[in-house]
Parts: sequence; C-alpha cells; structure tokens
Amino acid sequence: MDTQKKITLDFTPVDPGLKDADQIVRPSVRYWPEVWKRLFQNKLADVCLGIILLMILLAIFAPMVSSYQYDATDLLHTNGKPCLEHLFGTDTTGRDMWTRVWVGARASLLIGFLGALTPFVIGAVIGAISGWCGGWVDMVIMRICDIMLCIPSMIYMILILMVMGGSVQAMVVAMAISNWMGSARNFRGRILQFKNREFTLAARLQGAGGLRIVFRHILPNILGNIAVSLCGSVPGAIFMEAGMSYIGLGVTPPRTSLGQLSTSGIGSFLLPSQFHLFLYPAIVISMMIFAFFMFGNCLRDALDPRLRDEEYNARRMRKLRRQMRKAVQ
Amino acid sequence: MAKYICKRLLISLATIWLIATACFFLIRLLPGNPFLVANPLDMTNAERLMDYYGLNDPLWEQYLRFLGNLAHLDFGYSLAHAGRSVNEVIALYFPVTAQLAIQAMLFGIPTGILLGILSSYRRGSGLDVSAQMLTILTTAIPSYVLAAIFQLLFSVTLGWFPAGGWASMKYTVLPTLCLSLGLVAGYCRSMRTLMLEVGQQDYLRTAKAKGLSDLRIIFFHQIRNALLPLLTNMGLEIAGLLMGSYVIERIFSVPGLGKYFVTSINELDYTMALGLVVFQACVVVAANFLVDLLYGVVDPRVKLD
Amino acid sequence: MADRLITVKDLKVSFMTASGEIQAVRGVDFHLDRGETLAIVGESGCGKSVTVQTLMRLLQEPPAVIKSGSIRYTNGDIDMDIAARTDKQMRAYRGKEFSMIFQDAMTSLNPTTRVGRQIAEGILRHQDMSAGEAKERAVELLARTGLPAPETVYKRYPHTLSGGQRQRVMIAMALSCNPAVLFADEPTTALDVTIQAQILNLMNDIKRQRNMSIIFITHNLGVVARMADRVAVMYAGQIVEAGSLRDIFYGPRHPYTWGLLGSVPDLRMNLSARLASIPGTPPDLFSPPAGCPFAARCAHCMKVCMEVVPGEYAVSEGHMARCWLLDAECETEVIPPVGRDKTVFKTERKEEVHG
Amino acid sequence: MKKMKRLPALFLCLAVLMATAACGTTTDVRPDASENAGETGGAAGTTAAAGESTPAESKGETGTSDTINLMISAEPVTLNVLESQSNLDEYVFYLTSAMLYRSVDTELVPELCDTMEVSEDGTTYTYTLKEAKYSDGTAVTAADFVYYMVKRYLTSENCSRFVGGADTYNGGLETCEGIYAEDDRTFVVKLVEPITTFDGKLEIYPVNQAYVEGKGDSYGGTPADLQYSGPYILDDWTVGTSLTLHKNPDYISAAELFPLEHVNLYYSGDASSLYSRYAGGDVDAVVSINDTVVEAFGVDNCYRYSSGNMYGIEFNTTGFTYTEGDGFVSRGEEVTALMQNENFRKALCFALDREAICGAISPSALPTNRYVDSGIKGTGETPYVEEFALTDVAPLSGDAEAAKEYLAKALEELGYGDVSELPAIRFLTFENIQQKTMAETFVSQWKEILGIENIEINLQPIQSAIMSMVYMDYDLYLQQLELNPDNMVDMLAYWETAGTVSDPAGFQAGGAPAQVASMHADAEFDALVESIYRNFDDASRLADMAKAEQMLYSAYVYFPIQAGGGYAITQDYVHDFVNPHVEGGYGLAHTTVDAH
Repeated sequence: MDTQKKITLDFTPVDPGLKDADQIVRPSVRYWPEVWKRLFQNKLADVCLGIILLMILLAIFAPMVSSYQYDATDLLHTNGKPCLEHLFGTDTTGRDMWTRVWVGARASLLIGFLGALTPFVIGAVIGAISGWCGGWVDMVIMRICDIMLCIPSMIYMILILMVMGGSVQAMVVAMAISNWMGSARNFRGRILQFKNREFTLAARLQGAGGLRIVFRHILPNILGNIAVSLCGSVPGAIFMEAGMSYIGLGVTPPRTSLGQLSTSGIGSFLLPSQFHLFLYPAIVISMMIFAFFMFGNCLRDALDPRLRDEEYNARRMRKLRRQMRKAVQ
Repeated sequence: MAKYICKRLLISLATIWLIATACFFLIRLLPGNPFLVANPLDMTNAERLMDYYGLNDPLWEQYLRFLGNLAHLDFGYSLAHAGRSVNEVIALYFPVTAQLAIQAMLFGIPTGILLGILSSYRRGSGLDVSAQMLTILTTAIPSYVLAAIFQLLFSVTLGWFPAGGWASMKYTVLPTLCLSLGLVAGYCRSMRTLMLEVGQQDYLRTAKAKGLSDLRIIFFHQIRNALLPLLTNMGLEIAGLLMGSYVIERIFSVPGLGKYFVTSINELDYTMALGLVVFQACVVVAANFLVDLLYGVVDPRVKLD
Repeated sequence: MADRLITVKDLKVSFMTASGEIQAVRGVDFHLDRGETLAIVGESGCGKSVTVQTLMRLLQEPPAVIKSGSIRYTNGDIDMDIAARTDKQMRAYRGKEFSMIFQDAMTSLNPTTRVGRQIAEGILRHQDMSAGEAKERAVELLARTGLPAPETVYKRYPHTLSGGQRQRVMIAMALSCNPAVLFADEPTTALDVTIQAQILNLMNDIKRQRNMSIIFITHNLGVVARMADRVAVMYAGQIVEAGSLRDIFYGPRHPYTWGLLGSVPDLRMNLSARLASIPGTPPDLFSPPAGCPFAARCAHCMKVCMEVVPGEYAVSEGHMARCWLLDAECETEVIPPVGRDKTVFKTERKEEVHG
Repeated sequence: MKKMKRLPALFLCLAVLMATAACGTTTDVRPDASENAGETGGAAGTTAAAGESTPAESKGETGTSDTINLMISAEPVTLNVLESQSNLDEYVFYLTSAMLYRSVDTELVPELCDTMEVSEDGTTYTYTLKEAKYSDGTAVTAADFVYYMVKRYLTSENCSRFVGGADTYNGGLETCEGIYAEDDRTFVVKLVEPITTFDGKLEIYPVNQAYVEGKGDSYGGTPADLQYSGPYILDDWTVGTSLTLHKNPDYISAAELFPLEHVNLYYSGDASSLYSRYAGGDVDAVVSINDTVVEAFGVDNCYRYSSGNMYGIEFNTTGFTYTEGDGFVSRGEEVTALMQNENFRKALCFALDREAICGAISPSALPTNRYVDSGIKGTGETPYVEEFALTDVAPLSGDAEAAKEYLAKALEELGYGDVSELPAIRFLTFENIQQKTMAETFVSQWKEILGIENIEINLQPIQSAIMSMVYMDYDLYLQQLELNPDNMVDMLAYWETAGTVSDPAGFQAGGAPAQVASMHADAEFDALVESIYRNFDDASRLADMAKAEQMLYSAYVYFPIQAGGGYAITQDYVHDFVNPHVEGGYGLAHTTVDAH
C-alpha cells in the first residue's frame, strides 16, 4: 500500500464516453477462426496436412512429369532395384514403379475422398429426412438401414463392378450403396438431438421450412463432428478398396490403385529382388492412412480443446514430479 | 419385458425374411453360370446341372422353394462343392470362426479397454504414447501386410508359432493376434476418449467431494459409465467377427466361414451364399438383440418397450 | 471472538492451459466462523466456484495450481493449512469435515448407480459402519431431507427423480457425515422458484440444528438476502467488497456492488423502466488489467483505476471494499445509488414467511 | 512436447517395414544353404549329399518316417466324382478311389484291371477285373465302372465314339449301349469305330450306384460319405486347411505301392504363407509353387513340371456377340472388318516378344508356337515338336519390323490413314493376377511397337469372364486351353467349324443368322482332324497333325503364347516324389521319407 502511494496517483475521473467498455475486455471469440488457429498451431496437424498435400500434388504431377508411362512395359528392365532412373524401381514387366505408385495414389485418393463423401452425403440426406420427418417415414428408413447393414457388401460390390466395370466411379458407387447406412443413422441421431433445441424452435417459429432448418441451423452445429468423421472415413474408403483388391475386385487394369499395387506386391513380399514392389506401395498407403487418421485426430482436438488441455496438464504434472524427484536426489 | 422380447423376436424374424428375400434376388442379378468354372467349354454339362438343381425354373418358383426350405432351416447343398451341405458347413466351420472370434474378443476387448483406461489415466505418458502408436500402426497398415509380417517374424524367423493351419491352440495364436490387434486399437481409442469424456462429468467431482479414493472413483464411477457406450457398437462388431475374416482366414489357412462367404459369392454358389447370408443375418440380429437386452439391464436409463 | 473455522489468506489459483495461464483467483482473503453463512456473490466466471473448490481441493491439479496463499482450517483437534496438504491427505477430510452441494444435481449424481448407494458410499468411507447400518443411515438422511418414502427413493436412479428431489438427495449426501462446513455451489439455480424456496429453507433448518457453517455461492441476491450472515462480492478473481449482509445491502461502497444491486428487478418499479445493467463484460483472466479490474466498466472510473490495483479499504468493522473512491486522496464524491431502497430483500423475506 | 512424441510413431512405422525388409533378406539364405542337397533331392543318391554335412545330421539314415506332409496350393472342390467339375479334384480321387488304370511314374499301369482284350476290328474292349472291395466291405464290380463311365466320363465331345452314345447324349446319360458289364468281373466298352485316341487305358473310378443313390445329395460331401477303394482313406477334410489320409489296407496293391502310411495335405491359398510354412519346416514338400515365390525357395532347388494347359490369344472373327434378349448382335462393322483382317491379327501376333513376357511374368511357363505339349514323342527319338516343325511362324522373341509391316498393310487394306482411327477393341481377361499382368503387358507392347492405343482391357471375375467368353462378348480374349497329352487331337478338334472353342455360343447349332460363320470355319481342317482320329499309322498321323496345327496357326485365330508349368519342391529327406502327370498331381507310389 505504501509503495503504491509513493507513485503519483491521478484521481481525475475518466470520461465514460471516451472509454470503450468493450475495449479492454476479451475480444469476442469466433468459433471457426479459433479452430483453424488451434489446428495450425498443432505441429502434428501441419505435418499430416503436409503429407496429404504432398501426396495429392505428387499424385497429380508426378505421373505428368515422369518420363515413363505408368502402363508402359519394358521387358529389358524388369524387377529393377530403385535407382535414380526409377526412384521406386521397376516391376516384373519393367513398368516404372514411381509413376505407377502415384497413378495408383490418384485412384486411391479419389476413391478415398469420393468414397467417404458420397455415402456420407447420401446418408446425411436420408438421415435428415428420417430424423426430421419422424413417424412412419423414420421407421421405414431405419428398418431399411438395418436390413442393408446385414446384407454383406460383397454382393453390392460385385454387382456394381459387374454392371459398371471396375472403375473409380464404380468403386465409389459401390461404396455409396454399401456405406450410407452408418452416416444416415449418425445424422438422424444428430438431427433428433438438435430438433428440439431452442434455436431450432426459434427458427421454426419464424416460419423456416424443414430442410432450411436442417441445413441452415442444425448443420453448422454439427459441422465439426462431420469434419472429424469424414477424416476418419477417408482411410476407411482407401482400405475398402485395398481389401477389394485383395479379393480381386479392384480398379481394372491398366489403371491401378495403391491397394492393387500392395496386394500384388504381397505375393513377392519374400523375394529380395522384388521386395521394393511391396515396400513402396505399402509405405505410401500406410503414410496416407496415417496422415488422414492423425489429421482427423488433430481436428478433433482443435474442435474440442478441452482434451488437449488435459493432456498438456497431465504432462506438465509429470514433468513437475520428475523435477521434484530429481531435486530430492 | 416378455412383451418386449416377443415384439423384438417378431421384428427380428421379419428382418431376416426381408434380408433373405433381398439377397435371393440380388445374387441372381450377378451375371454368370455357377457351373461354368473349371471346364468352360462344357455347356451341355452345365445345362444338365442347371436343370438338376432347378435353376432353370421360373424365379418365383425357386424363391418359394427357397422360402420353404428356409422355414425348415434347410439351406440345401452347395452348387460348387457337390455333396457339401450348407448346414454342415456352418456346423463344422462356424465353431472355428467362433473360437477365433471369441479368442480375439477375449484378448482384444479387455486389453483394448485396459490400455484405454491406463492411457487415459496417464495421459501423455510413455504408455499413452505407445498405446496411441499401436493404434495408429494397426490402423494404418493393411491387415494382409500385418499378417505377412507376423508370419515372417514369428514363424519363419523365430519359429515360435506355425504360419498356418488349424490343429491345436498353437495354430490359433497368430490369427487371433492379427484379428485382435484391430480390436485392441479400436477399443483402446474409444475407451480413452470415453474415459476422458466421463472424466469431465460432474458426478466424478461429487464422488471426489465424498472423499473417495482415486481408485474407487475410477472403478466405480468412471469406468462403469465409460463402458456403457461401448456396448452399443458391440452387437455389429461381434456379428462381424463371428462371420470371420476372409483375409486372415486365407493367409493363415484357417477353416472358417469368412472364406466361404467370399468365395461362394465369387463362385456364384447361390445356395451356399444365401445360406451364409441368412445365417449371418441371424447372427447379427441375435447379437443386436442381446446387446439391446444387456443395455437395458446395465444402463438404468434405457427402458425396454 | 467467534469460533473461527476457516481463514483464507492471499489465495491465488491459476489454471495452466496449453494456451496460457488463466488467473482465476487473484489474492483472496476471507474467513468463516462456526454457525455462520457466508455468501459469495458474483457474475459467472468471477472465480467463486474455483475459490470454494480450492477450499476442498476438488480442482484437478493441474490444470489448477495454487500459486500462493494459505487456507487455515481449525476445528477441534484439526489445525491445518489446506493449501499445503496433498490430495491424498485431503481425502480423509472431504465429506467428513466439509462437503459440497453442486448446482446441477442431475449431472452431479452418477446416472448408473442407485442414489442410496451413492449416499451410503460416503458414509462407509468415513464412518465405521456395516453396509446395513450405512443403508439405514442413508434412508434416515433421505427422510430428514423431507423426501417421502425414503426407502423407495433409496433404490431409485437419479433420472427417475425430479430436480428438487435430486437436490434433496445431494443434501442428504452432503450431510451424511455431519460435516462442519457445507459448501453450496449455486444449489438452487437450476430449480424453479417454489422448489428453490423449499430447498433454501431446508438448508437453513439443517444449519441451525447442527450449528453448521455454510459457504453459499450464488449470483442471486434474493437468495443471499435470505441465507447469508455475511457477504463477499467477487469480481475477476478478487473479493471487491465484503461485509455483513446489512453492510452490503444497505451501505455498499464498491461500484460493482452497486451495479449488482441495481440490476435486481424491483416489484414497485415502473414497468416501462429499463432494468439497470452493468455495461461490458468481465476482463479476460488470461491477462488481467493492470489497474482495477472493474475500471473498464465503472461509471466512476478515474485515471488511477486504470493503472494501479486498489487496496483494501476498511469501511467499518468487518466491512471492506477495494475501490479508489474510498481513498483519502480521492476528491470525487459519489452517492451510492442503492442502499436507500430496502424493498429488494424485504419482499423476499415476506415470501419466506409464506413458504 | 506431444508432437515431438508422436512423430516417432511415424518412424516406427517405417522401421517395422524396414525390419521386414531385413527379414526378407535373411530368409533367402536358407534355401541357398541347402542348395547342394536340394539338387540331388529328386535322385536316389541323396545320402551322398548328406555325407557332406555334419555327422549330427546322419541320423537321417537311421530310419524312415511313415508320414509325409504336403503343401498343396489348390484345394479339391468336391469328393463327388460324378459331379466334379475340376481337374483339381483328380488327385483326391487318385488317393481315394481305385481305378482301372493308374498312373505311376508317368506310365499308366493296370490297377483293378486284370486283363484287357481288344477285338480284331479294334472296336470292342473287354476288361476282366481283379477281386477287390471297398473299405466298407462291398465288392467292386464291373457295374461300378459302367455307372461312373456313363455318368461322368461321357461328355458331349467323346460321346459319339461309343456305341449308342451319340443320339441319346443330353448331358448325363442313364445308360449307353456300348458300355456294359457282362458279369461282375467283366467290363466291356464298344466303340462305333476304332479311333486313335482311345487305347483302352481308361483312368476311371468304380462308383457303386446303390451307394451313391442311397447318399443322395450328400454323396461325397464329407469323408464319411464316400466308399474308398484307393490306396488311401480320407480321415478328415478341414476345408481351407488340410486333408488327412491314411493307408487303405484293402487296397489292391497295398503291398507293392504307396509305402507311406499317412499323408497330410495342407492347403494354403496365400503365396507367402506357402513359403513361410515350408521354410519353417512344417511341410516336407510343396506340390505347386506360385511363380511369384519360386525365387524365394531358390529356383535351383525346385523342379519344373508341365501343367498341361496353354495360353493363347483368341480373336473374335465372327463379328457377333450373343445376348440373352436379342440373340446375335453385330459388334459393329468397323471392328468386324478389323478383326477379320488377317494382316491386322498378324501384326498383333508378331509384335509380342513371348520369351521376354513369359520370362518376366511366369517363369515356370514356356513360350510356345505349338498347340501340343512339348514332351510328346515323335516317331523316333526326337520329340514330335522338333520332328514336325511348323513353318512361317512368328519368332518367339517377336518381330517388331514384320509387325509394323503387317499393320501398314492392314491399314491400307481397310483404308485407314493412321492407327488412331482404328475402332476400340475389347480385350477380355480373367480376374487372376497372372492373366491380368499378361494382358497389361500385351496392351503396353502393342502400344509401344504398333502405336495402337485403342485396346481396352475388360477384366472380369472368372464366372462372368467365362459367360462373356461363351457369349463371344470380346474382340480379343486371353484363352486358356487344356492340353491333353494322350489326346492331342482333341485340342485341334475344339477348332473345327462347330467345335467348342471355335463356336462357343453354338452359332451353328443355335440358329445363328446365315451370315455368321464360326471363328475358324475351314472344311479342309475339319476333314483333316476327323481323319487323324481314324489314322492308325503313327508317321502319317503325326504328319497330319502337324499339318492341322500349321493350318490353325496360319489362320491366326488362336495365337499360342505359352505352355503352362509349375514348380515343386521337396525337403532333401524325401525320396522318389514325382509329378507323374502333366495335370499337376503328384506321385507317392514309391515315395519314402527319411526320419528327420
């Protein structure tokens, strides 16, 4: 108190008009910019995003720039080890693996994105209708969901690949048909959760229509969750294609995918001379899935920073304890 | 309760019937002839067999026959593997798949949950980081790659376990491990998140305010509540596991149903595929039913009606 | 001198988060005597809950860290500094010496455990009783809180009870081991007014019977008026004014208290008149302002307020405020806008008679 | 902090993969180390090689094992010999049911047959049978052979050769006049006329009609639903995993043949686990090794056998496709003209370097220009394929210049200025890794050498690929055909005007439009092939066959690519393990296993 008094204290009143009450107080926090900020502050998220972007760029440009065609065989240079000429070596018929891997990544990425997005959108629309309408509509849609969940997706897959031929589009359609149920159920649940919230009620009282409310008022509220689950289903779709390739129902040749490449590589997994045929596609597909998966995790952390804070503190506490233990010693 | 069970049973039957019907017609949409496999030139023989199995009859007649047999729980004989009855295949190989699935669940789910609990309790520690790494690894590496790595590591290099076959417990180790790693990763991840979510609930603070010890709070309040949501997905998961995994069964030469499932559709083995689909539908419906019942028992907030 | 149970000195509590330190409690001093009710009043986020939870050491540490200060607790044989105790040491006292009632009884009760068991759990922890005896005691407590058919309530799950019933269960739980101090963190906020009154009466009855001390957190001045013996007004992690109920209601000296009292609706008020409110929002506790935290919103702000934190000024015995207006050097004369109007809590008192 | 700790996860990811790379390298050492022993493995003098090794290993000489563990890469489909569709089943039958004749060391020797008499005119074959019984005690009778032969052996192709078979065959005969049992011990087969491909050495199984009818649909479903009369009895069949057999004491030649008491067959559909299990010592021999992993076993340790089939490119020269609804539909004028242009077909054929392609994709297969197995004997010591060489063939290593010339001619004839104007061509392929890669390679070679970019691969799962094939829904098709070494002519007969390959959808029989011809409609060829069936003079028959081959070749409708093969491997303590049969079975008639 005494020290304070030594400073000249200026008791002249401040004109309330000049003083902006909101100026010093906390700036109002907007949701999404804040999420982005948190996301990009996370180095892991940056790394994952970097990997994803790098893969997308390589998938687009590497085959364009490469001096080899992905489907051009060269019977004089079969099973070539990785070298400067062929970064990932050549396969059993002398095709350049570098080009093939990135052409395969194209297909895998496309299938990953579209295969995650399409069933999701279809499921979201159906789920929204189901949740919003309720009653018998809901009943019927949910029963159809249950039934379709029980029918093995192999049947749709083969059927669609038969009709459409093994192309990326066919894979996406097949995934849309066999995967929309999960997203529909999820979305329905969300709609039900928000249907009777106050803000929805308010919008309804103002005369907003059903779909408008769903898309203008409810959707933004669940956008975060959607982003996280989408990030999670991209690797799922890539895996599904890889699994179908293992069964023998993938993208048709000469087009290829990472799933195709890694499954055909697994046959020569044991041969030192062909190990690179397995190694590179497997690494690329694993990295891709890892990046999407971790990015999804980071996004979740960014959307809900509580968990991250918890972790931060837990680590802090342990560090403190360790320091104390050291100090005692 | 009895009324609820009756109602659910009726719905289940209707569901199974719908699935069977849908699959019956879907499978017939697949192009090809089931008898033109090994000797593609023998059309006459194929036609003879089509007649013999009644596949040239009008579709609705075949459908009615199929429903009739279904009512007797008789799935008929395989088209591709003469003499093999579908019922027998299920009776012989479902136990194998079930054993593998149960072993994988008995190992995978508790391990996953335990790891999840530990890593949520010691967030950010070495254990947590390694658990997360395991999760990422098993999620990012395709299962066939992982299986091959295991074979190479544990069979060829170390010689601990056989690389394939099905004779004694020793043979089940690697496929079980492969199957359960996914479970461990999934349950660890879910449990960790759920534990952290429940950890922020007010009632844990209440428990703390009562002066309870950390262990008691974690066991009696946190874990109990975190486990409940895990139950909901278990139904489909158990059913999925019980139908076997094509990849694992093929790589480890396990005589399970999963392989039949894929090959029968590929081979256009109508009777086998339909029989297995209906069987799977029953398993899924039953598993969901049981899980719902269990949920009603375990979670007092859920009312069965 | 009264039997002093708790003495808090210069308590500072911060939360360490990934994005920085939140200074939730920034140097708080107060005390609590046996048998008295201390109300801590303030807007949400002002640090009242944190203060009270620190007294029981309920906060997760970290993120919470007690930066400085002491919390002295004396009751019979016990004489300790709560701030220096470890979590483990505190366990023996939680529920026994102090217990707490939370705002939302729905989320504060474990949804999957029968309420009776949740009560008995605490009893078993602290008292040497068999499970049967604990159950009897729990039923007795439930009956004591005025719940009809306590045996059936014992076996019920929280979601089957109404809000008021749940809060009664919470009270039963809190009283299970005869604590010396009861912390009530906005126990009636989630309830509707009639139930609120019943619960408050119940708390007052119990307090009187057991000569218990209560620290009551609320932002509802009406509730303060009917419960408190003494009042502490908190703002941005500091107690800006403290005194007896009478001091605060009839002679408030801090502009924030004026604002608070002014924003209580008055039944006799002209219907067309706007309800008074304090402009602006509380400061960011990530980086508290250099001067008086209320300066930015204060109508009587002076230059000094923006630069130097005001010290405590004793207004009268047991009544203090932190405001530069009370400084001897201050020449500005400000007439307190409230204090002349006593109807605010008079109406409430009447209601109590009715209830 | 957190980020720093999670990054290592990524490196660990890589480390695991690297570690497996290391594993791959180390395991490779094992077959190399036993290379010396492996080379002599097939021969009798294995002990000499064993002598080089340490004395500790000499215990291999001290005793024998009565069990062999074999790894098979394809599982039998069914035990029901009557319904069997697949030649994969044959080695199960080989072990489970006795035959009239059995192949032992590549020779067919009488088994249940005691004597065989051929009538003067060569049409009536009379067999007397030895006394034998099934494992359940029922006696084997001549009627059992009749039942099997009529039910299963007669196909639409060979039916016409037997008396009374031709008119009544509608797929699955009840009786056939020319095949009957004179009494329990005498079995008679009557041919319409003597043919060269029937020498009486029938590899047929006895099947008891009463037993089969008693079992109904369940016949052959499980080991219990079968009567055993062969050298081994099936104890257990765990589908997808293993078959367990033990010796049948009632087997007619039990004393002389099949010294091993127990045979365990293990199945694995996965190439790498095939290797893992052999390298891990679980199995004594691998019957068929996937081409992709041969290198891991060490090619020198394996021995190659011919698999009895061949790959070739088939051209749809009919210009039609059969559809369920509309019957025969034109594939389009442009494509038809293109596929019917011989120079265009030749251009495609000459462009392929089959040696390089086979070497890269399927090392076990041999590139070929012929439609017969290369091991077939000629009139003298020289093999048939060398004695009667084809002329004017495309070199196995391809001829890019010639191909370009043919293409230029074709373009000129069809009036195209440039290859880019050509219509789209559909190339039908099986969903099978080897076929797929092969088709990809062809398309790439054509693109590179001829600049043709309009060939699309139409990849289909096996079932629907076959359906597309039967309906002729293709322009090019990578066709796999069986080569029967005993009936070389059958392969050529497929290509007669109304033959099964030449006319798969039954254009001739199915009331095709008048303008539709079969893919290979050549009356001269038909007559030549039919005459080969009746020509008993070795020298002129073989010469005619070569002539027919040449005709088929020169038509460029079915261009041979490679004769299939496979590799087998045995551990060095297994002796006299042979692949007696081009169909990829295995011979255990004299196999012994040292204690190991």
